Amino acid sequence: MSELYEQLGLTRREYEKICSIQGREPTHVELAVFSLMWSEHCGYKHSKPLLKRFPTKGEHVLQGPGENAGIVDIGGGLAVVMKIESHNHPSAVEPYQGAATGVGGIIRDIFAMGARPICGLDSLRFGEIEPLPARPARGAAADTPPSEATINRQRYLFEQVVAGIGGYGNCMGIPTVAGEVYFEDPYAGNCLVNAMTVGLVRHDQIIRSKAAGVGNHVVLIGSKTGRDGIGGASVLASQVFDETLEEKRPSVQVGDPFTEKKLLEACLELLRRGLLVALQDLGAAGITSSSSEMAAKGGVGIDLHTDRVPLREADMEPWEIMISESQERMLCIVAPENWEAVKAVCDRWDLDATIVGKVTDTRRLRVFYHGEMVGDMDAEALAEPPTYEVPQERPAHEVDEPLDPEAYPAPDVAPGEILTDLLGSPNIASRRWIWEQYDHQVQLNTVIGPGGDAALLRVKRTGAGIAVCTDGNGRQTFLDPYRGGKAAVCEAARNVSCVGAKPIAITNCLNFGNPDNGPIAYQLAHVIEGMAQACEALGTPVISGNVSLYNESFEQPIYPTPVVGMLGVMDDVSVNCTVGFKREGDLVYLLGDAMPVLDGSEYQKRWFGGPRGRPAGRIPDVDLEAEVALQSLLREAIAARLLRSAHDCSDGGPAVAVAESCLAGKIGAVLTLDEVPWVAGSAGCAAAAGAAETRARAAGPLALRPDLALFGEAPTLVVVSIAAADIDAFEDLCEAAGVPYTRLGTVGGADLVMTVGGAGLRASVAALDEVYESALRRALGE
Amino acid sequence: MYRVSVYVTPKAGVVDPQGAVVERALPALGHSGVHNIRVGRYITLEVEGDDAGKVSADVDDMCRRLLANPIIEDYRFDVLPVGTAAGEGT
Amino acid sequence: MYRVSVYVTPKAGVVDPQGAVVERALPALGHSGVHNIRVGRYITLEVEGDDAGKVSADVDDMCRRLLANPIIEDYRFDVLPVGTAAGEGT
Amino acid sequence: MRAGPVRFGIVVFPGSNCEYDACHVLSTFPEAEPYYLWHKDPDLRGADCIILPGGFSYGDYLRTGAIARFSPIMQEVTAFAAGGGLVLGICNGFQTLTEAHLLHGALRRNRGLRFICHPQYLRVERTDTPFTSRLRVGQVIQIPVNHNEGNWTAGADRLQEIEEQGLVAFRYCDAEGNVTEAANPNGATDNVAGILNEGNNILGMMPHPERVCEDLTGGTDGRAVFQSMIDRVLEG
Ligand SMILES: Nc1ncnc2c1ncn2[C@@H]1O[C@H](COP(=O)(O)OP(=O)(O)O)[C@@H](O)[C@H]1O
Ligand SMILES: [Mg+2]
Repeated sequence: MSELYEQLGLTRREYEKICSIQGREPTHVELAVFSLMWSEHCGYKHSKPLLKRFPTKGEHVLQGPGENAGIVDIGGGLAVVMKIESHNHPSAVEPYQGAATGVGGIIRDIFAMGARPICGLDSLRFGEIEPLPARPARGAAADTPPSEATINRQRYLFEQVVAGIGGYGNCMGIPTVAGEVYFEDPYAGNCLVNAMTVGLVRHDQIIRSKAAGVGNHVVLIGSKTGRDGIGGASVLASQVFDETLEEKRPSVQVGDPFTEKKLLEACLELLRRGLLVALQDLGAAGITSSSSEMAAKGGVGIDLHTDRVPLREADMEPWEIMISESQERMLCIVAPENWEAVKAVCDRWDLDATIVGKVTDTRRLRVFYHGEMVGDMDAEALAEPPTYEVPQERPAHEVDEPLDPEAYPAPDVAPGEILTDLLGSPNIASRRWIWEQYDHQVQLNTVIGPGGDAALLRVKRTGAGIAVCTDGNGRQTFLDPYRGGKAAVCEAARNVSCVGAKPIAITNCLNFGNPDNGPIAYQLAHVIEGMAQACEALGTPVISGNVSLYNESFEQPIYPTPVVGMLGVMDDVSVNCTVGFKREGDLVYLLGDAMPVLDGSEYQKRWFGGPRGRPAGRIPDVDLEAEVALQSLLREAIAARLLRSAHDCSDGGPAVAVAESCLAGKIGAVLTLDEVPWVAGSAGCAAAAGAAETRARAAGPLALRPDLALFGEAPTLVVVSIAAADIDAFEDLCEAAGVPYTRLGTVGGADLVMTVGGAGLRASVAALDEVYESALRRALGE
Repeated sequence: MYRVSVYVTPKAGVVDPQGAVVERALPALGHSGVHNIRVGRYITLEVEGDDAGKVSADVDDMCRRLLANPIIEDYRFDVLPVGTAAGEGT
Repeated sequence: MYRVSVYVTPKAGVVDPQGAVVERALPALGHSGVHNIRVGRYITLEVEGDDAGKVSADVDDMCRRLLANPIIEDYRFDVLPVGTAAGEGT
Repeated sequence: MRAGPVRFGIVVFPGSNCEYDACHVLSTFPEAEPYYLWHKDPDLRGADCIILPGGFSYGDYLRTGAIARFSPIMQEVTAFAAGGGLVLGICNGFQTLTEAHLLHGALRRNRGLRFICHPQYLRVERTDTPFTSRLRVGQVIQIPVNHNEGNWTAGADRLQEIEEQGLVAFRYCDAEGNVTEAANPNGATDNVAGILNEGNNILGMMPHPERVCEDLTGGTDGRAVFQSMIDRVLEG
């Protein structure tokens, strides 16, 4: 046994603790159960102390972290339920099924709260799917390009993951309405697949996972149990069953969205009819984690009879049954008098429903097999693994100073060429290839679908709007985790504000490398600090989330990648705003004056980052005050119907933002950036102390190098357009809000014309469209 | 030239939702007593060449990389010189 | 009990989109000279009973009505008493 | 002219997922009264029209629509159609109708082997039917497609006869109404997007008219289909 615990990922001290909790050596079942419940995945050993930093309360919050998903009130007796979750490792092994079962898992978390899922989002990261253009690198000369095999593998992963997400979501009748994807070298050995689901529930239909009522039945509904994905315990399997390894090997999870759709409908029907005391999905560690959590939350015990669990493979041992991760199963607590009715509903939906245990007053999870007790554990102890605080160490690559532009002279090409290059970058190009594989319309709530800054859904009953998006830029976070974490929250909120909604809460997925390493521990802590500060400033508490650690391949850890899922609401969904320029003669403005920089930008990556596209420098810090002011202004202006379009400047800088508004509107514009009174962010004056100085005008108009003004990146910049007749009203609003604004020019014509500092570009919108729309296909070799 | 038949099946132990649904549907069609339905793929192809060994090696490569997903599926195949009617596929 | 293997194939003359895509993908994997790829289904099942004739008739009915679509697909099947290892499937 | 609401029975199979949409949209027509029919129901409860909605009945496993077709309610639908009742199959409903041999042909995987969800132009081929009377011949309408298996083929059925009898109701086309290969999203033979039975009382179509019945969510071109059905029932 003493070797087994190590192979199960437990330390000697943890094992001793288990022995002392049990008062003896644990049984086989107990060791399997403890090892999983105390794993990083279920137990959050490294992240729990850090997550406490997140603000989790707010006037709208009905349920913060700690449940299957978080809940916020949106008025009218309705609430939104949401959560995001990673399925990175399964997707790296089997991308279609890994992604599909990731979607299936997060959907179950949503209807486990009683909500009907109304949309899904997906946030993806892969390695490069095409070689980066060969250009002289700065500071990364030693790099070799990724191999052809690596690139082909990334294409395969990407195509299969997209197909898997669509395959599951489409079948469920849940529209996938937004998401994001980045292709960066450090994800080549460890792709990220984060799936988010948003649900809608009436307050009086909300259910939780807290078990109650001694004597109540514990009922398992859904698929039969097999040896699926017996994750951390696969070692256990090999240990115990050497001779028959082949047959007993845990198998890769395969999604069955059809069964999940029936499960969804059946659970919602059971809840509508008030037949359940508590409900919980089976996710990681299967019946083990769901039953022990239900018991711990309710301060009760649960007796489980593993021999009653319907099996797909006849000869499963109790410990295998306890930790199987077979998909499409739910656990619920049912009062005996309701059992017949529950059974009838499940029969009607052709679903197995089986009484597998009962609620007791023991506060213990007791496991039985044909009447014999094979495990007996304190439910709370299972839910409370030891936690760790790893000494943090600042990563060696971090620098205090931004890049010196002198060392990165503008390439000797016309700006138009850079624009074309950026629009054709897999990180910027149109995502149509992806979202046309997703049903993004079913349920008929999609007012703004994929392709905008945020998706916007209507609430049929109230006419309100729900805006959602995900954001997280690993490159930026790598350069500065604190600023990157902050920027991720701000960008997500900005996107939601750009459609006219008020950000009210976030969910998040923290994707990091091995937390036992000091630099990773540092990044984790600093990202959380940055996110927390942004959440506080924006009034968006964290209501749920997920942490995925150990995302490393042999060569390197991934970029530290927080993914923020933002929720915004608006009273009248019909008063919204989209990305595209609308009409000839409309006036284009830039809101905000933060100076775009090379550091961490897509421009830097592609033109100076070498064959691996390495980021360099230090990203600017978000000025939270300016951010809040800008976002309020956006919402006010949209509500007053003053904006014809709004689009935030992110990857590719102001020029790409403007180009995207042209592309979305199929119309050109004639603009100049010469009048923008750029202000250096704090990155530009790292030495400067005090907010006043930071905001001080460090450079007058024209001081910025043209290529940086066009393609540099900075937070808190938004391109909007208005009707010419609204000039005064709009500018008054900006003045009142204290938001810097600059008129850039006019919408119209077939070309995008931009000038800055004597340089400039002219490109036909049709030609840009061709590049933008074909880039992903081209990168995939289609 | 060779005529090749490839049989791709879900690996033992891997969930086969299709098989499960078909199994559930059969009683309504009046067929009871049917179990263990697994739905896989049956792929036929013709391969140029005159070296059965090389064709087998090629087909094996195709199966591994394209026709089957070895992580969740098993495969096997027959290679028959064209012209031989006997045993085709079965 | 009998073990049954059903082979469903796209009818001759009906375009097979899956086969076409596979055929186009193969050269990039270094496989040339492969033609006429048709992707069908391979279904295995176990049927209770001790009368091979009746089992065959039953399976034929399942195929006609459910397992294959006669408008675009052909089918054939083998029925083997369980216990016979030889020829299973092929 | 008949009085009273037009009753639309919307069949729910396990795995259907556009039944709520059909119901929601029909409730925006003052003359319509939508309600759900469960696949195990023994009767149609006085339906004037039947809708087989989109979705993934039985997960689309084996073949789309292959299992749904054996649901008890399909016997009722078949009898209803034989008596001239109006049946509209949308997407998965279309697939089910072909599997049930109530419409010609079969629907295979899309040519590109990918799921597709996008706006699609259709050319109206027939207007002398209960489903298209509100449209003009040659009119171009925009209705989204959303499917993985929409690649219609006449199969062993005779394509020529189908065309000669004019059973094609809609074809995929470009914005100008040209029926071209480039405008064909899935490889369907003759760009067929929707077909009728010989009695003109059953229509199957891959595009989703219920998705374009409100301006807020993408357009109103789909309303003509439902309005035509309502007209027909009311005019008797
Ligand atoms: N990054 C995070 N931010 C906020 N809450 C988190 C975060 N990570 C995990 N949580 C919360 O911790 C709990 C356990 O998460 P998880 O194990 O992913 O849930 P489940 O068991 O439902 O899959 C959930 O309530 C989740 O919302
Ligand atoms: Mg859960």
